[in-house]
Amino acid sequence: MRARVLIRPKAGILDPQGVAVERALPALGFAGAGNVHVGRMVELDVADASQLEEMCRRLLANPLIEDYEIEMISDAPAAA
Amino acid sequence: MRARVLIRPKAGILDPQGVAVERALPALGFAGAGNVHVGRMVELDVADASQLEEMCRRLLANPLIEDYEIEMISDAPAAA
Amino acid sequence: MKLGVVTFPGTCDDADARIAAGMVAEAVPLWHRDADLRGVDGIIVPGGFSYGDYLRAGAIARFSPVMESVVAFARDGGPVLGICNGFQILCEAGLLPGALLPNTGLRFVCRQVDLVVQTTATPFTSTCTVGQVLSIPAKHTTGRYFGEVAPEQVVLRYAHGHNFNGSQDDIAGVVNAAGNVMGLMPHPEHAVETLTGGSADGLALFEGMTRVAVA
Amino acid sequence: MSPSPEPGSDDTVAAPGIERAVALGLTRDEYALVCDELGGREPNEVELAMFSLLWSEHCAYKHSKKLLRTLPTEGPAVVMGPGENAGAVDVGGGWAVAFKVESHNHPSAVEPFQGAATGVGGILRDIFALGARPIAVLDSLRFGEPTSERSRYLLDRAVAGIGHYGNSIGVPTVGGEVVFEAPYETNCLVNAMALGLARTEDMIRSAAAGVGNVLVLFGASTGRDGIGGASVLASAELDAADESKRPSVQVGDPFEESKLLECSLELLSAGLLVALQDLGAAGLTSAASEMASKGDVGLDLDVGLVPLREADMEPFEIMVSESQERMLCVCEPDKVDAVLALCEKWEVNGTAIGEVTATGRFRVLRDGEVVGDMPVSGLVDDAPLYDLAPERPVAGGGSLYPAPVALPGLPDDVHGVLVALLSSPNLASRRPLFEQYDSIVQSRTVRRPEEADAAVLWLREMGDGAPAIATSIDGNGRRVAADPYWGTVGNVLECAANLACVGARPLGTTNNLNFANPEKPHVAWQLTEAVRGLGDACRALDAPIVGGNVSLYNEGAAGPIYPTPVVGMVGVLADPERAGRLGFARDGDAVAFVGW
Ligand SMILES: Nc1ncnc2c1ncn2[C@@H]1O[C@H](COP(=O)(O)OP(=O)(O)O)[C@@H](O)[C@H]1O
Repeated sequence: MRARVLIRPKAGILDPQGVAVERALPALGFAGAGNVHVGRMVELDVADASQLEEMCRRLLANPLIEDYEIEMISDAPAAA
Repeated sequence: MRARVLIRPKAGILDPQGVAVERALPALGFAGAGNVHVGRMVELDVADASQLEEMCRRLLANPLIEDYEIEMISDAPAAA
Repeated sequence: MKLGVVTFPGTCDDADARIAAGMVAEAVPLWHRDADLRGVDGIIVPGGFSYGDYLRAGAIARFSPVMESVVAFARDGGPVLGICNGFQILCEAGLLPGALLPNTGLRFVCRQVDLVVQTTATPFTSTCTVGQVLSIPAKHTTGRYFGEVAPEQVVLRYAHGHNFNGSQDDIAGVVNAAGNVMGLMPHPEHAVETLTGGSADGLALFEGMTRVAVA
Repeated sequence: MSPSPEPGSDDTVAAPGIERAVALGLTRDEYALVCDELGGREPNEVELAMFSLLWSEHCAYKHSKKLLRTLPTEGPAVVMGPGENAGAVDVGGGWAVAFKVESHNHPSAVEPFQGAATGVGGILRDIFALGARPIAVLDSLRFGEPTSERSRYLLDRAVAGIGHYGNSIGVPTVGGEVVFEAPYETNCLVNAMALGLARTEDMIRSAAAGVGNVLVLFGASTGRDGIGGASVLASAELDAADESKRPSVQVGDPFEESKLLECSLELLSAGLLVALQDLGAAGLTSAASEMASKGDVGLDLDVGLVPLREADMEPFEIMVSESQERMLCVCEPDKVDAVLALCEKWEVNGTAIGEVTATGRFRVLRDGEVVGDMPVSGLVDDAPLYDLAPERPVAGGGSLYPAPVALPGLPDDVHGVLVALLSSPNLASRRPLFEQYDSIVQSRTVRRPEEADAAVLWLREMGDGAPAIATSIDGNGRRVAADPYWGTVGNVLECAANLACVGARPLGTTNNLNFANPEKPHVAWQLTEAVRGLGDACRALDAPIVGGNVSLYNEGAAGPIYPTPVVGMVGVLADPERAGRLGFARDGDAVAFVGW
């Protein structure tokens, strides 16, 4: 099974990467973009999807500063 | 409209972060995880979704070493 | 008196920490795969880029065998000092409150900074005076302190104008509630001799550490 | 997948042929010479890939070797001269400092962050391949005018890349220079220099020796990085989808390199190695054949044993891959287990991939089957060398370069002029750049950036009374363009003066010759004159050249770069406490002006 974990900075914590992107866009001629946040994405094959929650809590995210969201992408292992 | 851009290392490009996570998981007692890749995620409100493609090419991703994928999350602007 | 200095793959300020520790005690190298603490009286978790800082600074290192022993040692009241990456690891391991976030400028910065001592009620600062200014270099990309921490747990703050990373309330270093585990982003081990350090102000923290360690 | 050809036999898959050879950069005459080396037959894919790389300008120095032979390379302090992975000078007490500068201009123009980062990674491997622990990095950078958005982007990302690699691996970046001038707009220069410290008796060379000894590859796995050029070989099956599978950008992993560094030094101190070599440009091809050539031996190397990042790689791809963070060593057969155990300790892959033979031939196998068979001497030593056809540009023939940007509207009061100068891009403070570099790790930096004209590093490993070394890197393309001989002499003198300002006497010099297309007569003249100036100045200073690098064909859409020799020097000072510094130290001190 292939899973995707999306990890975002918690609301209320300054996200300087998001700010930097938001500032850069108008300079490149893209108007109207806002509320930009930059996070991480981890994609992986797992044998046991029930472990994902704990993997996130213990390793992939730091719950103090980050929220995470788990998505299953496929039930069959993905190709390399 | 709120969009999400998923950015990953191109196939064949070294992904040292993915390798590091893959090596760490068994030590934490998570067996059976593999093919781990770490990428970035950018979420943003846009006024004109047709600009996303170019935003990715010019700013959000580095097309030489990264692939990107655009998902629309909602048609209404998301809350902060 | 033995001070252990932990080395993970990717640690790079371990030799420097051993030099500093060696000025006040016997420095003992500790290897990440080895749970044996070799009878040390205090532990330094040094700076660098353990596991390349991949995923999140300190996230992977904290699961090593040596860290299990360090956590037990700290819970038993042994003095532990985490510097830079070591601070990040101690936070990830739950020994210290809070977390370190990317600098607001998003860049690595290497700069001599002034730190103001907030309390001398910790072993580490027991040889200092409140309000004393220490000139110590800092160098990191992920040093913006964020967390819920009691005021008396804040040991060091950046002097006015020296908080380049955007840390909450200018916090540069904190201790745990018990007072025996301290973490700071700047590098006291790079301020122990005037020839290479610009100042020797950092030595005080190592000296302080040996005082409890004796007890 | 095509069956592996048996070289020389009649049922080989058709040789790629001369057109592919030309696409790979060989001339038709060179192709004929390659066929001669192979006893009259045409090279197969693997052989053509290997010859075209080793006979390239980059590996064979076809246009510069004859000039480089004129440089002074000997002196009492020289421990290792040009030809090894880096040069080295004696700093007393049985210790040596190894150093070298190298360019990563093209990769940095394509992808500045990774290009600059892997440039640092590559020069560091050159240093620890000698058994020296890297102690410092310096960088010399050139971009177009900062009014150009592209130049600012390149600067920003290149500096970030250098910092990323050096900071992560724990080697201080202690000095450098940044220059902005129009001729570098489409062809930036990113040169990196590294220094290392070793006990002289522990230094190791790269010559493979001992028939039956084992070749061990260790470090990162091998992927398709940097195969870009050679991919024309596979063009039979090359469609757009495959093309994207052959990224030409190499991605650096300083974490892997820090393990590789510690592992290499421990392998050497345990006395397990006969020879050690890093993998740089041209990957396994160049590392293995140079080790064989220096040791006057042959090699059998099985690409089927090489750990791959992507399973379906062709033998030629494995041989030319430029994947970073890999080393190749030779050890005796009964030491292989100990070598692999140390690799395991440092969490790096280690794999025996071949052995030293007495045949004088480089045989490439895949799973035991021969897929390439070439004479080592032909690969390494027989590349044709070319004479330059230098011609001094005629006076009054017009400038070869765009006119330099003048400082606009200088005010007429001294204060105003000073402010205008200090805020001009080529003079303004470099602090925002060098603050992105860790300049103090390893606790040896006695003079950091901005504290003196040269960086000063204390060699504390040498024990009581340990001396310090001073190091500096300098270039001045515009002056060399104006007068290649005197410009280069001035360049060397500036570097030496920087050392003198901290109280150090030069011991040795390294250099990187960044020039445009040497087949053009005026460029050939610039190169010839610059090398003459470099040699004369180094002779006069008793600071022989112990190593260096040549980067030719630096021309962009906007024309050629300025001829830019970059000079790096290392000197010694007995008492680090007495190192000079910049800046007026005390009220009332006298100020003197020395020189002409
Ligand atoms: N690219 C760079 N990398 C590291 N240090 C640099 C770089 N550029 C400049 N520096 C440092 O900044 C300081 C000032 O640089 P510069 O203005 O070029 O002075 P100088 O004329 O003495 O070379 C020096 O210490 C120099 O080593």
